[in-house]
Amino acid sequence: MTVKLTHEGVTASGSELYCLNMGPQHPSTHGVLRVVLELDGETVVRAIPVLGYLHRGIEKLAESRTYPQFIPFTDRLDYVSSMCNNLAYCQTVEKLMTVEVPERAEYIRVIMAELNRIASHMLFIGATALDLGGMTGMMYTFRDRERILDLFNLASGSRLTYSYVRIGGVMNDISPEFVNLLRAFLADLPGMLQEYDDLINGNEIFQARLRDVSIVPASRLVSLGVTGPVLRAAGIAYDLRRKKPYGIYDRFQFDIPAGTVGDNWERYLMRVLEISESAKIIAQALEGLPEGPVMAKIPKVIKPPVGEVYHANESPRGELGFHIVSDGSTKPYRLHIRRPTFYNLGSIDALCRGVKIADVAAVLAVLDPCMGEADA
Amino acid sequence: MQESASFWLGLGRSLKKIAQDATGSVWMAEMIHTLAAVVAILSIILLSALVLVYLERKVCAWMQMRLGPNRLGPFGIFQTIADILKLMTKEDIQPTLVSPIMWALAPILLFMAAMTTYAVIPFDAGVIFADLNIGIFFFLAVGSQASLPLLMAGWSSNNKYAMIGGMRTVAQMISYEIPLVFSILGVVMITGSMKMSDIVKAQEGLWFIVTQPVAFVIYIIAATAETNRIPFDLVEAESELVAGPFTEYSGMRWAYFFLAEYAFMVGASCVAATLFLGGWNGPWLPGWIWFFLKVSAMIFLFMWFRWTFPRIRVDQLMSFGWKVLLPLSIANVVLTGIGLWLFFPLN
Amino acid sequence: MNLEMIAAGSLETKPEALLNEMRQLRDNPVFGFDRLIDLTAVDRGETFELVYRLNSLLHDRDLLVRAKVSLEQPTIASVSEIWESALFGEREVHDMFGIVFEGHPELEPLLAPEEGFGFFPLRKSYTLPGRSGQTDGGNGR
Amino acid sequence: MFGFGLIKGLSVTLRRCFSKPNTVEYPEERLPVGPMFRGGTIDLNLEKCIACGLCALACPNKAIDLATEKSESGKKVLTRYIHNIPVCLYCNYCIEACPTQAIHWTQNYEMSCLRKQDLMIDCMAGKGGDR
Repeated sequence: MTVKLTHEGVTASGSELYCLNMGPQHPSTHGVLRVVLELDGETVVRAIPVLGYLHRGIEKLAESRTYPQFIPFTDRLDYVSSMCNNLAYCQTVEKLMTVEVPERAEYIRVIMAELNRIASHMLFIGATALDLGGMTGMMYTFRDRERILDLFNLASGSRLTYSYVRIGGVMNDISPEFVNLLRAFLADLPGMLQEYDDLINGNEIFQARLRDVSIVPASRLVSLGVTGPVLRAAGIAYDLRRKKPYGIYDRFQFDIPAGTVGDNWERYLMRVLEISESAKIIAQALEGLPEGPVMAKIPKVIKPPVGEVYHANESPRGELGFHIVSDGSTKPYRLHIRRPTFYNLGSIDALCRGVKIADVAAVLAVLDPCMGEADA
Repeated sequence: MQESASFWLGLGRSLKKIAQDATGSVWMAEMIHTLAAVVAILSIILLSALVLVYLERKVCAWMQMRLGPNRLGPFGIFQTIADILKLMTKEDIQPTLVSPIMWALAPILLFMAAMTTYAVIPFDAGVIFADLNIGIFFFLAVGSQASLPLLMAGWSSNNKYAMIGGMRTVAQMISYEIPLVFSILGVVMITGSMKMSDIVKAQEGLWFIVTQPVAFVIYIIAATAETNRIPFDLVEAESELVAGPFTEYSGMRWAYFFLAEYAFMVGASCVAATLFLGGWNGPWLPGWIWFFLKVSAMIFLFMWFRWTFPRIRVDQLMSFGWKVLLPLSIANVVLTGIGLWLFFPLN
Repeated sequence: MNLEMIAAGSLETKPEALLNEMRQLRDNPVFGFDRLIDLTAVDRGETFELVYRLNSLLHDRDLLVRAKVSLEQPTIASVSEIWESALFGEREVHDMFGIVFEGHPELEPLLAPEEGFGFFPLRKSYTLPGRSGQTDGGNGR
Repeated sequence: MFGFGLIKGLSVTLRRCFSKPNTVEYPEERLPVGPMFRGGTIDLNLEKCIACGLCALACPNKAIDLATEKSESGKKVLTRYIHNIPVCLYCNYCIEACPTQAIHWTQNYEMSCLRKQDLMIDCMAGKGGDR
């Protein structure tokens, strides 16, 4: 897009504004996001997000793929939480077709989605530490995230683009080895979190960098369509797992962490707290994991009835919704994806105004954008 | 330890003698002696940079549960040589709209400033290039020149990231120079001299880290800021400013900045060892080994900081420097004065 | 406005009345739809159907608002002054369908390059070209 | 107390300094790829293949280019089977679609090469799969 700047303007203090181009090639923009900053010295006056560098037209591609064939493309939306994307898409199609998913598959789906949430949040913690200059923190979280990826590899054969959740169930059953490794991981998780706490969260410099920075009133965030941990940090405990329990989420006991101030520190903290909550859910799901098939009896050729459906999941970044218009054929007539990152990035200007350049990196970090998703 | 000190001194003396015999002129011998010292210091800087780049990577890797360089040579010790070869063979790219003279001059000036500070560092008893009677003052004065080349680099690069980095340099260096000076002042007050050898000799009994612990902490913090290392590496803050003033430099020009940075770090560690850790003083081992060990410990401390802490923000940096460090260092000076007055009235 | 339809969660409105109704939906505490969750369009062949997905945090209720605009003159009022999330959503729909949102402060390409794609990808009139080097072009695969 | 967290952080990194590195020295040391591993190229068993073309149909991205012809005995036989790796999504759909389990992954994940054409793998050449 053409960025129109008002940098002829001067501030009240009489200083001249200038514009700084952050990205698309920049160490802290998490991919190919570009933010044009209008600056007064080191203070941001305006921030304009420029998207689209990773636009692949996934929504159009969907129109030429059959329903199951689109699952691998959802992997490539938000590539750090592919399981959640698979799940959201498959549940949407199932809702359209009114398929009953076997119990075991439901439990496995919950385990996978929550594991992926932990993996995504671990990446977030590491990336935030890195964006604030603490490189070592990133290494530790990536080391631990690796264990989750290994688990996924064991279950699905892939470490990043799982395509594990399928319409009507999951790709294949989990092995006892997987369950054992998962239990071992859950047992080690508090130790990992303690280490992050010691190295990253507990560090006074880290806290000072995030506390009281970019406080935006909750009403503004609501209007901006922000969802997920960023909204919850502002004090609105809106989590689709609780508000509109999809799948079998109504069977689990877990808390929705919510903030009070809504600064960067709480946005960060939401993710840390959510890791433990996800671990709780996984433990309960493992406890209740029934025996049985993992795939429903679904026709070989999936032909949903004519209709329209919207279904949203709570992905690690917010409300991930699929809107499918079916014309009764094997391919969706129109498939729209409500990408949480896309709308969250719309709030960059609101979040960045008045902060320092260094905090733009912090704001981008706590928004946790995944450009594959934002640009679709 | 006198024997070891005489080893380096003897080396110097015999060199002078050989030169005098060969040329037959005292003046020429003095020149050659001085030149040898310059070469020695230069090689110390280059060698230490060579080793430190490797060490920094290794330390970083160990702290991050990695292996670090391990491909070239045993344990990867020749990695830095490969790096230097890469840097030297790189194309010298000069961006179109830079201000060429300033741009080219900046890395050289910075390296010169870094090198000059070594003139007053006492590596061992008597082993000092110039034992000026204002030694520590000279170190501070030359060291603070570093802000100028960085600003030059930032301004002449015609890059906004570089410019912001350059401006930050000046602000940061000026803010942290003052607590740095005040922290050193306590030591100077006790010694009653700014001569480096006097300061070290004054620590023969008790290191100043014991009598001046607050000053030591302030010195460490301010020196970290002065050498632009995490948590105060705002000048080249990677996640904000890409590389700050160095953004537009590549190849050997960039290597000069890198060298200077390490030279400053070693210099700051040397001064810390001299001022607070007793310099070459120590039992059993030769003085220069003691000095080397102390400097190594200081360097490890700097590296340890770098791979543990996140970066501070620019306004926090400023307020910390002016509102915390400066009053603290002044209080330290006042307390030192009172202590001196109480225990050694007017000697 | 049709209250039963709102209670049922789906509302169809005329493009002319859109802005007014949307404002009521947000400001009237009976409705209290304070969030525009999503905004998209569907190419229905003869018309573009705009889909607004509203959510009320207050009443924990969803509403789907549809408005149809013609293919020839796809123009509709922008709701970006009511919900800020429409700023991004409308720009995306503008890129993909060429629908013009009147009153949008900067209807610049968002996902498209600066000069736009040159076509509107999500319109049904646009078919994906086949992959280069492949002979089965046409169906976009 | 201010500074306590800093010291804690320093202790963590110092402790880690002496713990075992997590690195795998890749070319010398390889991690197992896992039982379900999806990667590499398609390993085609020509004896099992009935040339039904279900794998190509299942592929979301048309990464399998397959051609058949009728043999003298009236049986369908493969004439071309090309795995187009640059567009392959590694979704496993082809493997799952195969009614006779004639295709598998080679599990060879080292596929870097200099030309794109080198990644258009003819699975019928030789003992399909290896470059």
